[in-house]
Amino acid sequence: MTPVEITLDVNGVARTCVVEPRLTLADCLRHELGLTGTHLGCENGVCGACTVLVDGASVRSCLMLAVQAQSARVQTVEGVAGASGRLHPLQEAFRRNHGLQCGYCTPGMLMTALELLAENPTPTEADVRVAISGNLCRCTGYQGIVASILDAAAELHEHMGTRPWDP
Amino acid sequence: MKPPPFEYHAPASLDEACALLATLENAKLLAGGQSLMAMLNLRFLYPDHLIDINRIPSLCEITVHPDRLAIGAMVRQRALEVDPNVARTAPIFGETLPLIGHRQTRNRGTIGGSLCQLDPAGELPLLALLHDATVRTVAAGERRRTIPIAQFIGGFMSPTIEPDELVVGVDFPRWPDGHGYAFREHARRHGDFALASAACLLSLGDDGRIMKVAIGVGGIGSVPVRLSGAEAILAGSPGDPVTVEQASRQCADLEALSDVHGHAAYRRSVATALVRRAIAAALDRAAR
Amino acid sequence: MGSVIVDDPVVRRTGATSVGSSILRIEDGPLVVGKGHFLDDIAVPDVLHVAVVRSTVAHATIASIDTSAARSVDGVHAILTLDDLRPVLATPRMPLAASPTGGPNKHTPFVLARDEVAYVGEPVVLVVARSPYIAEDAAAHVAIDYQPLDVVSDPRDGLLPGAPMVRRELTNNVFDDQIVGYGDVTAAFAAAKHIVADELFQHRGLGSPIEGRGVVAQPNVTDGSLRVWSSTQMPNELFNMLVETLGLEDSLVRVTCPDLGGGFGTKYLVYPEELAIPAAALLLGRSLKWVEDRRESFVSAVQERDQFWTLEMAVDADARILGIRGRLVHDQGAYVPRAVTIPYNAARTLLGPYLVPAYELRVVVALSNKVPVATIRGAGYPQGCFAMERMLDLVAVRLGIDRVELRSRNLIPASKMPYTKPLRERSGATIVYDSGDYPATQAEALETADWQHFRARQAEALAAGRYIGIGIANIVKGSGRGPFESGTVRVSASGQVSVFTGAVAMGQGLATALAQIVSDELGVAPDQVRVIAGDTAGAPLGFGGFASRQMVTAGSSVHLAAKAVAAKARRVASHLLEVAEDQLEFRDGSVGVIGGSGSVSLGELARKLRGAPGFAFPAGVEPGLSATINWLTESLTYANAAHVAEVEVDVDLCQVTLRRYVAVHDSGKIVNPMIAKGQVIGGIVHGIGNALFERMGFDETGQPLTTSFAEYLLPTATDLPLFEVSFRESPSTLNPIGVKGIGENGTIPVAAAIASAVEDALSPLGVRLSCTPVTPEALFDAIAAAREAALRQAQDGTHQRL
Amino acid sequence: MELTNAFEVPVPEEEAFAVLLDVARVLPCFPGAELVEVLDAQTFACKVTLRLGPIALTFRGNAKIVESDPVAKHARITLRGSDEKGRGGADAVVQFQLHGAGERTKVDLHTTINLTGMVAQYGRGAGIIQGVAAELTRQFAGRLQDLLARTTDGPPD
Repeated sequence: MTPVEITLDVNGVARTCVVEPRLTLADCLRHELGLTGTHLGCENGVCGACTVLVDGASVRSCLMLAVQAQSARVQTVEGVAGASGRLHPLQEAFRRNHGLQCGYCTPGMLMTALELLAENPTPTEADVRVAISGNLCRCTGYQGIVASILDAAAELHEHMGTRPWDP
Repeated sequence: MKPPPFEYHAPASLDEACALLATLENAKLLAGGQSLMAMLNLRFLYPDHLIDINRIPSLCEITVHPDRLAIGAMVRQRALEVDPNVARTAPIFGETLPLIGHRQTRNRGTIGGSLCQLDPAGELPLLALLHDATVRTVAAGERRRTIPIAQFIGGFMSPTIEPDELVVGVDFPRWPDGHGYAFREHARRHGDFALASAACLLSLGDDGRIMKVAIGVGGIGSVPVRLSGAEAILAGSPGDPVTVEQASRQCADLEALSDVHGHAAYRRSVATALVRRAIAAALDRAAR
Repeated sequence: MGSVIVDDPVVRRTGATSVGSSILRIEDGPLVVGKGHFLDDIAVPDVLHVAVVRSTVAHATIASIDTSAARSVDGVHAILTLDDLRPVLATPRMPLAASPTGGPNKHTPFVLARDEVAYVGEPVVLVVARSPYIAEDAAAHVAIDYQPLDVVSDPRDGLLPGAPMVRRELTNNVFDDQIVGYGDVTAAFAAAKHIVADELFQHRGLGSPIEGRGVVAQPNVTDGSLRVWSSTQMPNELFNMLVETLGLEDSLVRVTCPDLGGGFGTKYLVYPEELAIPAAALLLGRSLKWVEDRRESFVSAVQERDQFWTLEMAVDADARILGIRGRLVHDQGAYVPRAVTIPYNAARTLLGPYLVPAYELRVVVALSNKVPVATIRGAGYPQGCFAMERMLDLVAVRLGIDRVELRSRNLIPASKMPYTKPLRERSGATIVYDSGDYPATQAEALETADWQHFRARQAEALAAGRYIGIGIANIVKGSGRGPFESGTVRVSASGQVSVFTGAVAMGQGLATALAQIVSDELGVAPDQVRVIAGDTAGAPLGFGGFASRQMVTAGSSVHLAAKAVAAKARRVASHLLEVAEDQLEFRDGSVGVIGGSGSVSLGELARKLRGAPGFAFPAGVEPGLSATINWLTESLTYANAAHVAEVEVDVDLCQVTLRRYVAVHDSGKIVNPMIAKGQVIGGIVHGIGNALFERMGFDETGQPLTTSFAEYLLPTATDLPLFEVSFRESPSTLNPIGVKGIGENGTIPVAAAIASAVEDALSPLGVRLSCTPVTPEALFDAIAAAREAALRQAQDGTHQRL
Repeated sequence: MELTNAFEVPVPEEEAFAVLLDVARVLPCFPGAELVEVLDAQTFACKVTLRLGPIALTFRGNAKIVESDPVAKHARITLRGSDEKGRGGADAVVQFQLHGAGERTKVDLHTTINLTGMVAQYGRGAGIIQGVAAELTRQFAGRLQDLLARTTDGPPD
């Protein structure tokens, strides 16, 4: 079980760390790279709280080994707002529509919604519900989350004409 | 729920992977990881070696041939879901793929991994059985095999491949353009493992009668099965409701297991309804 | 469709004062950028990680524990059993929680099991190692030699003569057996025109917050103090238990709640791990961290499991309730960690908003070799509601009366409020429904759901071979469980206004609501108020978050504390500005002359009230600009609600689809409508889990069968309709801010409303539903039974209606 | 799990009963079972390896003859073992009841198997475990029948 040095781009910053091969990507982000925004809710690929983007695709980071992310482009919730700290429309919409209560599932929801809106700028309510059907939430009953994503879609779509959101 | 220790290998070529498989004891292949990583985290599995085949480029192609659709073992389920060639030549994929797990699992899950896991409720093993697909494997020393899917399915989650054999692709024989197709599944929630699933492919003759038909049922027994009795009843018939009903009743004597989500009688009843609906939908599409 | 959700009038309501307005939450800032501070995010230096070795057998004696193999794993620091912990433990057994008597007794759990295990998942050994991975590796090598004993899996089997004991120390598997009731039941049933009887099975499962439990314990070896973080709803109770079982002085212990990833009752109990890990930290002199994984949660976090009801209801010729009697067997599990409340809550609240002249329910609390049972969101109320509403539907079907008409005849009319129920609260106070209009709440729900035109829609669907149905349920919910929740408001010299409370934030927007209350009193913007909840350093006295109590108790205390601070600030400012108190107003963090420019900042007042050597204090003024109030209450204040559910049933697949869901809630004065609506919808979806999906399965040997989120099913976004929620406001007459609780209210009526709707959809088949959850298999069996009954009836030619 | 099997052998009940108590020869009839060591006349250390799909389990533990009544021709053997990787345990009780009729004997086999720990929490796979257990006891009964039948034709092949 010889440790391996890996280098990966996390939220636009090249990060290097030495990991055991069995270390999951989720645990690497949380405990090696100090990005505790990604959360663990089940560790067997069902709850979606650990969802991050790897090379633009949403994945359950508890079902990936950190060594598998070698030279990949990883985006976590800490990388959604702009470097200036300016919130992404999704983050503002979640606050505006009470899209979170305890906030534990929120990072996973945000990353899943980012992938959805990147591919489908004008989703229907049903599209949104299917997209987040792999993310469990026990507090909100999902209605606030669906409203937030639809609100953010409208917001982004409105500005798409003038200038796409830049951080 | 953290994975147990193992030696990690990431071969860059097929030969390197086969060499590792031939020499390492108690080794497991890591493809999409959506089933394997879960079993590692749950500590159901204790492999001594993990061979990660995600960096082997040659296993990711989708090629359309006149008689078949050749799909590399490492093709991600999401790629299958959106590939225009697949949609054109085998439209049943488009109806089936969105039912597999969730977007996050389909982004990583592969067709080869799904076939080797051979989950009783797995949608892709049922689709392969429906098409009489063939599985291509390689092993060290240039050993190559093509295994008919019926023979590939050994038993509960047990494909009949040797420990040193690596699945490299699956060939789905093509059905004539305009064929009828349908995949129907019942799961407790969207994306859950199916309590029962039914799939149907059929093509009509010039007389409007059913010339060729394939029906499969999954999720209720230990392995997916072909409903050959129902196929015989439908073949040559116009697909009238009485015949369709008689065909769907063939589910009554299928092997069905009981667990916390449903007992055998309930599962057979659901399978019967799904077969009826799948045949009707396939007929409707074929007629159009 | 999207716009309907976004521009919801309730969510957008803003009023003159902060209280009553849907201001945006001050908690959200860090949470939407991944800067939350949850238990596992806590990093203390040189921390070691703990894995807990748990019993794999439901009942056995422990012959031996061999830790040699585990100790040899590289990276293991220590392996501890109860014997190892005894030097730092005053008692091997945990004190009884939530009870005036307190102290360990022969029903409370052990800190770690030593001689006998009584449920699968009971903690036995702690493995301490460099990483969670290594701790788990070593845990698999701890060899425990279990000698199996007979198991009681179904609690009813434990009541049979000659049944094996759940624990060897017991002589009886019945923990408690008492009657709840009043009035002359025998006379009521003698006078009855109709009597209906039924047997009901109810199961509620787990709280399943997406963040499990966890503890970090940091001992200070120099001064002997101990800092503990725990993902708990009860910091003060954990503090009290740590002091008692570790024999530490109050001043040496501090318990802090980090951000909680949900509670739902799962974290309402102090667990063995929350004492064992701090004890191990003291013993080893090392900081320890334990983070529960999901499988552990299914075999050790509390569950609110099975109840077996047999009920009879007597009605007169006009279908008015004369009396209810029956028996309830409640599964308590292997131990009794807290005073038992669920079955008694269920027994009392079965009466709901209805007139019930005579009532007698025998409550039997039965032990079993399973995880201990304690309250989950709703705490017995959903079961009481389900029992009553199902019996009312049985009467309606048997007598051919419309279900709404039957309820309207038996609802407590507004004219009789406040209404006294001749039953006693836990505190001894009699139950008084202080305010609310139950018929009007029901009427509003029926109106919104368009109940009256449903029959036409139903007939049209049935003609097309589709089965749709509608159902209703009414509830009353006691809220604001006393005796108090602490509330301190303090202004520092910088002008920062801080609130300290024993209440706990777990996603319900507690900080925002308390900040709104303080804002209206001190003229400071809510997002300028800092709320420190659930830290015993800030609130040495207090209870925590449960039973929909915090707005009533913490809200009242913080309201009164803020008023006291305002009064002091006004008096000192009047002294400084030499202006009469009634000429002053609070604005932008200062006290200023109304219509004038003179003002003094709250910070300046706080600095003045610190005092300066030699300078006199204004007459009759105490030092410091702060106030601590523990507003006391003995009785509950009663909220109410009416829910209407519309469903479609696919009879081939036995699949229930929710088409519409209407909920009308009266929780008195609403502090933040947006947050209140979120609580109701979240509660409803938890109820939908109990109604259709969630089942914690065990086999006959007490082995758990559903130990992952793939087997234990929580509702997901695609299983749900759009929820139509509206509020009525009958202010509470029992507290200074007129509020009532809401956290659990959404959950309570759901199983009853959905069962009623599914039964209505299947009325052509004559199906009777008496169980939760209504799983596909339960529906399949119910439909098969109804078809058989219909066949039998047809065969022997008896067609007359009962 | 309760499993019952029955079969007949062309052997008088005295002889059949003697063979059934010879755990060293009976144990290997259970697929994947191996005798490790004879601890005493009643107790036998053994190892059982079986596959549940992709998962190979190895139970180590003891088989014990807890009851043998030569008159009533009834015997009870308990097996208790746990998986070497800590994935769970298995407790089994195998009861034989013989009904002799001259040269032929009917053997009633009643097996109860209880699983503990992770193996028991296979949830969706519970149906599979019952299926595997039923299949294994069917093969066990079959091989027992061959073993008993063979004793009359001289040494086993």
